[in-house]
Amino acid sequence: MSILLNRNTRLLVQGITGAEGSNHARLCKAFGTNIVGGVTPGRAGQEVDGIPVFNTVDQAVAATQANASIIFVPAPFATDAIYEAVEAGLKLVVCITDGLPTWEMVKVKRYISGKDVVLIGPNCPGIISPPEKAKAGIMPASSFMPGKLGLVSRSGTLLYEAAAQMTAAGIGQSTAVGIGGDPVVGTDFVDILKRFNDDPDVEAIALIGEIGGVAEQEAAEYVKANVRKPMCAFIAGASAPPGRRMGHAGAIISGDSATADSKLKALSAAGAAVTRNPAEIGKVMAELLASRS
Amino acid sequence: MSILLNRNTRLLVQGITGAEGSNHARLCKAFGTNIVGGVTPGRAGQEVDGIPVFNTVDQAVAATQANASIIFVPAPFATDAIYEAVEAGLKLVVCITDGLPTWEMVKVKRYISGKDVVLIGPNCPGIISPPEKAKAGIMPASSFMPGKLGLVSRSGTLLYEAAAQMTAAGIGQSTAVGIGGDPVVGTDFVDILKRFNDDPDVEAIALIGEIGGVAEQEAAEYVKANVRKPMCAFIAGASAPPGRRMGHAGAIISGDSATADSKLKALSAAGAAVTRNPAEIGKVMAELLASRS
Amino acid sequence: MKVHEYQAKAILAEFGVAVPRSRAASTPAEARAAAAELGGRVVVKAQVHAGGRGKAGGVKLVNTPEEAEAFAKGLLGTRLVTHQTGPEGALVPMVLVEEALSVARELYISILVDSVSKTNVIMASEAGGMEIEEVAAATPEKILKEWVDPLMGYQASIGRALAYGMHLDGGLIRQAADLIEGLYRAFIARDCSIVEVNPLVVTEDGRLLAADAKINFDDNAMYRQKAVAALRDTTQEDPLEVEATTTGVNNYIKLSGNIGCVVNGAGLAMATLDTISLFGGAAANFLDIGTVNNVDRVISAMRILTKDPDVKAIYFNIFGGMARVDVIAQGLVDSYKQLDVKVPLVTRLTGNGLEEGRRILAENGIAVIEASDMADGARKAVAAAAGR
Amino acid sequence: MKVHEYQAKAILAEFGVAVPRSRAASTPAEARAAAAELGGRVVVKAQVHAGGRGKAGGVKLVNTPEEAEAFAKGLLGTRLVTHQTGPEGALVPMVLVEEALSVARELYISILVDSVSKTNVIMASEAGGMEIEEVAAATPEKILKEWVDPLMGYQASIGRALAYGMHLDGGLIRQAADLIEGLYRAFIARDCSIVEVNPLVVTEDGRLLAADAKINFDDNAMYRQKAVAALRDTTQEDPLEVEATTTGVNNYIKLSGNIGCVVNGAGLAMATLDTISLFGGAAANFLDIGTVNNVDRVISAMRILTKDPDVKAIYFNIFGGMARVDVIAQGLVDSYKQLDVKVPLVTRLTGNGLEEGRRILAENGIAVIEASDMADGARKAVAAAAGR
Repeated sequence: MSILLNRNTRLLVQGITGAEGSNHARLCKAFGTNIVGGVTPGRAGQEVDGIPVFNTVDQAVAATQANASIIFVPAPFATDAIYEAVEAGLKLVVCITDGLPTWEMVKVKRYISGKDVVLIGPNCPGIISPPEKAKAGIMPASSFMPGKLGLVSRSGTLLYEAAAQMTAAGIGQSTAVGIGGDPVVGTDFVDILKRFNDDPDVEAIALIGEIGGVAEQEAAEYVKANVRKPMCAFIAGASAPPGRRMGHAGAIISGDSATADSKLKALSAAGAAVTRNPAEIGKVMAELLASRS
Repeated sequence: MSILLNRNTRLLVQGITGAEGSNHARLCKAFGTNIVGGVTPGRAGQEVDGIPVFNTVDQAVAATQANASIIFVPAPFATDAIYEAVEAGLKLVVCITDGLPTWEMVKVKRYISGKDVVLIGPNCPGIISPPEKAKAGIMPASSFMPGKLGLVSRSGTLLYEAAAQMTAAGIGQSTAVGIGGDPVVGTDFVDILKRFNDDPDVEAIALIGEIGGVAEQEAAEYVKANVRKPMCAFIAGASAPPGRRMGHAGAIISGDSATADSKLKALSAAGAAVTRNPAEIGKVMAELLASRS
Repeated sequence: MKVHEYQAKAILAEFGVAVPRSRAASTPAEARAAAAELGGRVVVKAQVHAGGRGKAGGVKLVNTPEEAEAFAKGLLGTRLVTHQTGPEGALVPMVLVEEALSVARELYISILVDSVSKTNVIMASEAGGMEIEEVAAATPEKILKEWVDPLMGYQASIGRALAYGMHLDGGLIRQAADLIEGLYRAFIARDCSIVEVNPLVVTEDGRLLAADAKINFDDNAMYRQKAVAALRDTTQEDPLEVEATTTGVNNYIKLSGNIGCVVNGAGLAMATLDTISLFGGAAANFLDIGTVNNVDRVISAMRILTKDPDVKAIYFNIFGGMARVDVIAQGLVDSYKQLDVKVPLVTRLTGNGLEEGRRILAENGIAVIEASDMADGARKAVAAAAGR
Repeated sequence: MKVHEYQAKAILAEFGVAVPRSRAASTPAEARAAAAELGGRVVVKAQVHAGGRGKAGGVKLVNTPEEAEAFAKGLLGTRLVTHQTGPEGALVPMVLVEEALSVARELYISILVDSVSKTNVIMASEAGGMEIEEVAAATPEKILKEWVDPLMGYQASIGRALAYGMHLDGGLIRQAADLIEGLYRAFIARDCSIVEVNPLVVTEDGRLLAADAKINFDDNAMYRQKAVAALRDTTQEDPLEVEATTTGVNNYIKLSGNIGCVVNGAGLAMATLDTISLFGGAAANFLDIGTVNNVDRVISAMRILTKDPDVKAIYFNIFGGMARVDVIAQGLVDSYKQLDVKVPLVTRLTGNGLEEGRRILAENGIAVIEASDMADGARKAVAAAAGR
């Protein structure tokens, strides 16, 4: 019913005693997520919303058999937090923190290569699986509803936006993943698309991309070769002037292939229904599903 | 008829214009090895014994379709030579050079992990496959003869010694590999034993170990679980005083498990015929084979 | 973050990169003295954060210290207009006075993160002196690429491969390898996002020198690059963008339209601009207000927008997530108290804190044009900016 | 390569590791001055390249500068015999005068390469002050291990895990994490093969200090560690071993038997010792002559063996590979010309260059006891050394 995250996931919250960490630990827990512990050095023995706090990820894993974590620590400490989670053997690490230097992520990407771990983010909203009542993320749960759509986005708020439109159109979601807007992220579109494509419970896929980089072109190649499920796509930044950085460091148009236009064309050629209007993502998906049924 | 190296291997010699490089390029070629090129920066266009020299491994590969290399460059340049060979896509890299700092090999070992390349060495005599008339190494070819024995050793001269004894006893070799005596080497006993075990042309195995480290214990575990071919073993250093470094940095006895005695016991328990007399390695193997036939 | 050429060269020189002898000058007299020290025959280069200086008249080869002084006098304190600056041009606060080189060949080297391999790539080309984008379009085979494994770091074979690939030989191989290693060490040690040397010059007397140098830095790493951060020259930036960064509104970019936008999330902000464009409008700015934890950042954003004379309507598109709608609403209320907001305000609010946010706006009598979704908001913002 | 405690502490301090206040002294007067400067109550420690100094009387807590001077006077220039030195003891060239610590707890930290994972491992234990091998044998659960990925390098969580694992708390966590990071940085930057702090002391006033420190360096890395290599103290080594390294015979170790061995290859050299032992003999040394490119190294090896009064017979076991038998033979011929070789010579020669080597020996009339294989050689060497 979901990828990466489900009702059996045993989630840790790294940085649980911080403002964001404690707030979202509560929200994730309220959604139904099986949060088994939190980590903040020096705070072992405390509780946050009934969740026990540990000094180290190792100690938390030993006490709770956690197998996943979500990270809220400040950027200068995020690399270490990821390292600690991976070394402790967690299989899913979601790094919400934004502002990591690119060089840190170049190293982290190389570091996790070949390891049995999935890193989502950094600078991402995380993952939500409405049917599983599981959320390792900061997305407003009210925009989502259970269903069979696989939704993936580089942008956080566009993920919510697209989900809300889907939900409004009656299209529930199996899993929604925000992979993060940085130039180097732990998991790329293709990794998520593969999982959606291989999951028989996912019946349709929506992809929300951005200008900059080549992740959408790589996604289009994969889709063209592999995906036969109904799919729609939107790319943000069609109106952005070239060469300026639009918040996400990845979104600098540095060549033809990085433009919204070329990305949309690639995805369209791969068989996805594409739209240039971010307010109509849900509508496009609904029409696509209606035409198929 | 062999592992790692055969008559189709297209070998480069990195550092071919140096004294050792040119000497052994000639000897390997004379043995029958298919040496397609050499690399020394600044020497492109020259020839060594008819072998064309290139400035970079990339250029050599482009011109010769080389798929393996043997490295003779001085220790301060060996890490770079290995990197250059691996990045150029070579599948077998044999580093003869000794004297690499351990930290360099810690990095290199991590670097090649997961890559489709086999690194033999450093500080090793290389590989020889008598039936294939192929040699990527510095061993005296006269000590070897074609046959069905798989021979592996940490020490170089003990490899020759063991091979000469086998040859004298009429036991030819399929492939002989010197994995190198440093604490961290590219390929360990277990990697080679697996290949010998999986090769139907290998009918018997001889292992020559040393005090220090745990490579022989790991080998014993693998042998116990997997190897049913006749096997003999010798461990050098039984008479070494504890705590002193005997040439090979790996050969420091740092605990019970690193002694010759514990290694011999482990290999014996795993089913190998063991001897404490390095002059009788060939004899022990011959007796073992005789008892089996 | 960008720095001037003279600063980039100083950084590279720290890492052993060979650069021409030069002196930065902030007055014509300093330029004359520098030229005299360098032997009279020098190149004087306007220091601005933009390319295209040569064609714009910002670079000149002179033969005497007096000529250097005269040329510097004509540049310093003026605004230089290049194809990269826009019509307003860029202030010239300094000139770089540099030894004149006898150029035998012009090459190109740059280092950046490859978006495909996600690791650092060093690009080199024999076609130096022109924009690398043009080389890539016309003769892509002339661009050499070598990737650097982040674990192993720079290896000498990388520089050799590029040096031989550019058809250098003799002592230039070693010079090139050393220079490239220095560039790479600087790239890592200073958290650069791009290091570009164009042209990399081979002189008639066999020297290899970084004749021009451009460095951009990774903004995310400035917390650990205090010395680099101190090199920031705000004269080279839009004043509103400077105000934005100094008041915590980190993702503000001035654009050429008339609808001031405040959005949370970079992707949604881009999409908001796209929607405005779809309805025939144009945004006055990109502004990702990010995760709003207090009202001050909303006020700062509103202050910037009210200072921008181009702004004829303001459009808040907020999807409450980590940022909460009620905090945004309170910020708007306080903004109306503190600032003289004269233009209409269109709001599209949804997500976490929506009900409370609506209540706050209503109770405080803030007149907003409410939008039901982001298309509706864009349509209404375009209409409001047009006075309809 | 080893260094003295005072040198190890100086290196660690460079990397921010907290060490007690101390001064090294090479004369009793310096020791008194140092004690006075440190407040009178100090520990005076003999500086030798061996453990077990405390039990051997090489360490003393004194209360006055005069006591420090007196204790130093009794140590400096003498030979200290510990369980690690052998009966000849080790010369004490310096003492370390160090502030006396009020010790609350004794911990243990070391860094080395793990032979299983082939990466660096940091070991820590609450059972400081005793040999880690004893702790490993008695209470292995008290040894904590954290591995460091060579790509990512040291991460703060590693130090925290060890600090919490040793049941530190409060400000000691941060002190421990900083100290461990400093140790690791020194380990990498100085190419150490082991860094060991034992004991790592928690003082009554809440400080964490490396009260003792031992560093061994990777000999293979000394080409890039000139400053470290300069710290070598040859007074702490066997004179024949010193001569060996200074004459290019890098792998010579003095042993307690009477058969001088020259072998090419470390493995074959060990096996040669094993064979001698099997036949009831004992080697006077381990000597791997390595790859012989010229005869000088053979002469150097022979010179060392002829200087060793324990040597009653010499056994050359050479398997020509990269080393050639003919070069070895020529070296032997030259040795007999230059040196006064009084003991019998047993040779087992085979491999590359054998025929030529035999010819050289025969033509020059070198009287050798030839052996047919390595067992035969060992048997003959044992007999020759016994005068049989």
